[in-house]
Amino acid sequence: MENTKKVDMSVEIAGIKLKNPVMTSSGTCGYGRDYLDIWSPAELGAIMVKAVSIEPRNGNPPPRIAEIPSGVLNSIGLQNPGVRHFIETDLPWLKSIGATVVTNVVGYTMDDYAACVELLDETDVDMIELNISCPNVAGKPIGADPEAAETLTARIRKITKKPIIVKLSPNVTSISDIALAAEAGGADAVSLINCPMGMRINIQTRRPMLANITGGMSGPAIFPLALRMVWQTAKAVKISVLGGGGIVKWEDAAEMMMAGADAVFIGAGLFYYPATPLKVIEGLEKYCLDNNLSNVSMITDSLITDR
Amino acid sequence: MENTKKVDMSVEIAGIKLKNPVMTSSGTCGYGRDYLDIWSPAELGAIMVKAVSIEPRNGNPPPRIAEIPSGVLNSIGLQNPGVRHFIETDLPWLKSIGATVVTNVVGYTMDDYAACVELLDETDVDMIELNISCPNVAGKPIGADPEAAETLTARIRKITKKPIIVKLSPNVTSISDIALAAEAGGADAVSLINCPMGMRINIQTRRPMLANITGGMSGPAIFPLALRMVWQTAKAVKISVLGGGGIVKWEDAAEMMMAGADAVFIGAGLFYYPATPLKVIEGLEKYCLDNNLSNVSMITDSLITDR
Amino acid sequence: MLDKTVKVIENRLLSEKGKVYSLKLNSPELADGCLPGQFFEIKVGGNDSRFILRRPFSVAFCDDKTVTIRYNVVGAGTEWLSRITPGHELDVLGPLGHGWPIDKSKKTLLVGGSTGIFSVLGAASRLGNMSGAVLGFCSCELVNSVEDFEAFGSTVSVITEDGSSGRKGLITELVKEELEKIKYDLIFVCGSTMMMKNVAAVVKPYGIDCYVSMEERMACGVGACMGCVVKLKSDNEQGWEYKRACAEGPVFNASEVIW
Amino acid sequence: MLDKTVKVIENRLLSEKGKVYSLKLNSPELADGCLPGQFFEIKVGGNDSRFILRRPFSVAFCDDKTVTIRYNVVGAGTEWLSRITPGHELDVLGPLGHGWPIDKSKKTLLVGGSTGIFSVLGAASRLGNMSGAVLGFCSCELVNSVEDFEAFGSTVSVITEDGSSGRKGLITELVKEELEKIKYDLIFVCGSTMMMKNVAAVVKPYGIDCYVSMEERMACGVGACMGCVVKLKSDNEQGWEYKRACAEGPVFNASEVIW
Ligand SMILES: Cc1cc2nc3c(=O)[nH]c(=O)nc-3n(C[C@H](O)[C@H](O)[C@H](O)COP(=O)(O)OP(=O)(O)OC[C@H]3O[C@@H](n4cnc5c(N)ncnc54)[C@H](O)[C@@H]3O)c2cc1C
Ligand SMILES: Cc1cc2nc3c(=O)[nH]c(=O)nc-3n(C[C@H](O)[C@H](O)[C@H](O)COP(=O)(O)OP(=O)(O)OC[C@H]3O[C@@H](n4cnc5c(N)ncnc54)[C@H](O)[C@@H]3O)c2cc1C
Ligand SMILES: Cc1cc2nc3c(=O)[nH]c(=O)nc-3n(C[C@H](O)[C@H](O)[C@H](O)COP(=O)(O)O)c2cc1C
Ligand SMILES: Cc1cc2nc3c(=O)[nH]c(=O)nc-3n(C[C@H](O)[C@H](O)[C@H](O)COP(=O)(O)O)c2cc1C
Ligand code: FES
Ligand code: FES
Repeated sequence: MENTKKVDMSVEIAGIKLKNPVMTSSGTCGYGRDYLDIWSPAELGAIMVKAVSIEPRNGNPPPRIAEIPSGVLNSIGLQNPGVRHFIETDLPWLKSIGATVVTNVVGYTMDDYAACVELLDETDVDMIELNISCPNVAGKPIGADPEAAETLTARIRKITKKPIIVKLSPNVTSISDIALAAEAGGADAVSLINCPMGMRINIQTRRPMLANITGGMSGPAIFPLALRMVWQTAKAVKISVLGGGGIVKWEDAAEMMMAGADAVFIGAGLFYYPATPLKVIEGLEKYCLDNNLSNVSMITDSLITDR
Repeated sequence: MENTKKVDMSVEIAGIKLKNPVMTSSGTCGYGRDYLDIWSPAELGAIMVKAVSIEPRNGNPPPRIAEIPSGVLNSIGLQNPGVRHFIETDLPWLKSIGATVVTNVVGYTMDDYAACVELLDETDVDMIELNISCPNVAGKPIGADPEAAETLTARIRKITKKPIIVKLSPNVTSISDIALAAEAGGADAVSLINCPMGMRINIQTRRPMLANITGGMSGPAIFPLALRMVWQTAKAVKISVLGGGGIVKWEDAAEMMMAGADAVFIGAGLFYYPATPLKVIEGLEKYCLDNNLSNVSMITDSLITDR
Repeated sequence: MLDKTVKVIENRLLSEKGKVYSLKLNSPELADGCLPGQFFEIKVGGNDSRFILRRPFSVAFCDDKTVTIRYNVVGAGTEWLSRITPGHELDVLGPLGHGWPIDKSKKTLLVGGSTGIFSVLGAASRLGNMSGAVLGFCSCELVNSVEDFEAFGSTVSVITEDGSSGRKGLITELVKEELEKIKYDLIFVCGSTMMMKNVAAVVKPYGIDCYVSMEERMACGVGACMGCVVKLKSDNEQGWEYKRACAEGPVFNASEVIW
Repeated sequence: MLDKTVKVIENRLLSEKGKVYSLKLNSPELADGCLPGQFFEIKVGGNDSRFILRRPFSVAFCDDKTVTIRYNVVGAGTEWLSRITPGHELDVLGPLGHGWPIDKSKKTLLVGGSTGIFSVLGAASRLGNMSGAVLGFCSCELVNSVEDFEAFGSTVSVITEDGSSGRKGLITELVKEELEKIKYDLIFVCGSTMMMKNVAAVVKPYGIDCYVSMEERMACGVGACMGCVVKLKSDNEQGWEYKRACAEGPVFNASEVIW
């Protein structure tokens, strides 16, 4: 339609307009200050900050990081200074520099989640992401149980009018079932995938490489798994889908959007090249120009499956 | 105990003595003839042949193979010439050269599995491996449903006295629950993991790289996932555990055994280096020598988890 | 079939823009009994690479001691290969598959499209002046190996889609003209599936035996994984079956292929 | 902190058996303001590599235009690095973390074990004759960089666990003797966690300020991932907290560390 050769890079997620479809994922970009020399959170579609909980958490003992083929294994254990600290220090700063902020929330119990969101509801945070993948919540993780996922989402829905994103765990038989449950509970979007659980052993010491024994996999190794899950989920739900897992270059982001993601998030890609989000934004823009797409969102769901 | 510096490389799985703990995995080594210039099935602990079904199967349309970071994506779709053909041609040959043979069996229905096993029961095949990961069996795969897994195993248990191995799918919330169900149904061993489901898109054509859209991931990318699942499963069950997924070198096999595998299987590692199984056997033997282990099975479960 | 670590003697750029390289490997063992139309699986990427799959390449030609393959840089694996310098070693599995049904008494038309020319170059190396070659490329920068066909005794015509070298047009036209001009007994075709399908259709009315080399995506390359199948006519109930390009092929009689 | 693609000027083997290399990088920008005890995250493996994590290395020393790091080959990443030749480029992120609290008016004892010597070498490069160095190695083949400490003005004692070079024994003995001999105002220690713990214990009775550099496993290297934490005393309720080696460290006051 347009005659100018400009690409509209903005996308709309749950009624919120993002500058572009590229976010940095929770737990890999802190609270936005650590990569300032390379990029500002204001340049991103949104920053998904490290999980916050109602009380500060110590996290797991070190070592917390191990290498895996084409990826990283981590067991941070959700160390964070607590939601109040975030609201007092990081959030005002992030908003002051013009960032769109997604706050990742965890709890041991549903009450924990609720308490956190009550506090966040009174702030100018843009979206709330419920991290239901944490495996430590009352035995079976909420993220593996559609009923629990729906119950939690519905409860949070009553507390806040802010957009709710439910972050899905890949460690399930059917991720789209959990996505549908989140949708039924009133979520505005789902984000996926969180880390598949993995393990490594040091054969010299015969001990696990992580003090916590198992940890979450991230990086290119999980990309095909994430892509499949995003595709299945995008087909199943009507709400927005934020896709990530193993994205390290713009081509990966394009695949993720073609599979149905409305926006993408980058985690381990930051460890590889801190400037990855900027390169991905640039690459997607160029792809649109080369393919005469006026809006980046036209990539979403453009997969052709009939042969 | 022994004074000689020889390592006993044999292991016992479900009452069957294997020459060594290294097998080649179903679907990656055909029916044993294709790598003859490099290794003979008789050199292996056992050969796990390509799945057979009661009737021949065409499998999926090509392309069936795509590359993923540190791995391979495949959608063969269980093409095979049928169990009768196997019994008439390949099995007698395999036995004649002295191979220990594990026959991987698939079906669309439980009746299919039963029909196959009835025929195999009358042969001198060494073990039967029930591939319950196939996602096409009546909607929900048997491998994702503990009840169905137990029912199938119990039914097959009645048909044959041969050792039954149940091959587990990683595309589940709790793989150890399925393993426990197989054990309850009377399985002698579980083997894991089959391929996690993944996907790739060619962004030039905007089409899936596989005609079947999704496919199974294999190779080093899935190793940490497989290791975690083998560890969880070995802790849960009393029966033998055959561990594989992403093994490409002896160190990987050692990790897998430390995590609890009684024997290991190698799939995509054959594509990388066809001689991988021989190198793994050699490497494990050297590890035992270096660490004064008289029997290779002493590696199994030797992980130290207390700090 | 052997899996050998062999020394690179030469890895020479043939065509700047097209990024076509000629790779000469020192290995009497691999050269021994290796036939035109067969291929090798070469391990790409160093020890630390993310590549698990080897890359298949046709035998371009060989002598007693060396095997030469030629390749276009099209992706990360061939890009890596192009950076290998003489003296370094590569892991090479082969020779694999069944090659062209070469008959030195038969006048043979070789039809090659882009990287498909390397497989028919192998046939040219054995046929002396009994072959004619029709080579198609997208544009002139990609044109390569013509001298080699000629040196083996083949008469060559080149066509490019954009007319930047040789004739402009599609390879099927040139094949037709060639068949009208000279009486061929046999035809070997290697190129994209679409090209081979079209050439086979053009050739059919002439009733000449036509063989095609199906370069499917491969995993094992040895027949073990069923990854590389081609749909072929069969006398089974359904009338067709999937056969392995790496084992029963890559060369098939065009009349058997269900395109 | 910058992420730069920089040229390798030199990648020299210092000690054959120990596989210790000295890597000199051409980058005025990275050299600018880079302090001893800080570190860089270097991308290892080519474009096709399976490595996603960068590798952290201490600044050994630098001048206006170049940064030198030194490293032991201990695994696949450093093995790859050792094969890089001058003229090639590396992706280098840094300088990162907080370095040694250098005070040129204070007589400083530098204690280094194996690869830990590189971090204290950085301190030596700034302290002139105000430093003494005690370096521990497993055995003689690993001994390296002694001349460099001396060139910077440091007096060096070496101890090896097997006595194959310098004294035989553990580094703690030598530290104790050194402290009895000379009055030091400050102590910097870098080595394995166990070594640093033991040295800190030996040093404690002397009441001298002791700093240690905690080389934890890292992912981001910039403070974003919480991957590299160290357990430190704190005035919070529980009396301790995990702090990031890459951001608050890697140098910490030994008295704060909970070993
Ligand atoms: C039997 C056989 C013989 C071959 N002989 C030659 C040869 O002599 N010279 C030569 O240059 N190439 C040949 N090829 C193709 C060659 O194997 C691929 O170009 C190569 O594997 C690409 O590797 P890559 O990592 O550079 O590209 P990738 O990143 O893997 O792929 C880049 C592009 O190449 C395409 N491609 C990859 N593999 C194949 C394939 N098997 N067939 C067709 N397209 C493919 C992909 O679809 C993609 O568009 C042959 C293939 C087969 C199966
Ligand atoms: C802040 C910091 C500064 C460092 N400075 C130097 C230096 O100046 N020179 C130098 O040679 N090394 C230094 N190291 C250690 C160096 O980072 C590792 O040796 C390197 O990452 C190993 O990479 P690799 O791929 O070769 O080995 P890998 O295959 O990753 O590991 C091989 C072995 O090295 C050990 N290892 C890996 N990473 C670390 C680590 N971070 N700390 C301790 N052990 C590790 C592993 O446990 C394993 O046993 C430093 C580490 C940190 C955190
Ligand atoms: C070090 C690290 C910490 C993480 N912490 C969180 C977290 O606090 N909350 C969360 O929802 N996901 C967390 N994740 C998961 C990531 O947000 C992301 O979903 C996952 O890593 C897959 O994406 P990637 O492959 O791009 O990293 C963490 C991942 C890593 C690597
Ligand atoms: C090409 C291919 C075909 C396979 N076919 C089968 C099969 O027929 N039956 C089965 O149980 N598993 C099959 N598998 C799964 C493997 O046996 C193995 O469980 C899996 O690939 C993980 O191991 P790997 O990473 O070592 O390959 C197949 C895998 C591949 C790559
Ligand atoms: S590539 Fe494995 S059968 Fe052909
Ligand atoms: S390595 Fe990421 S916080 Fe230190």
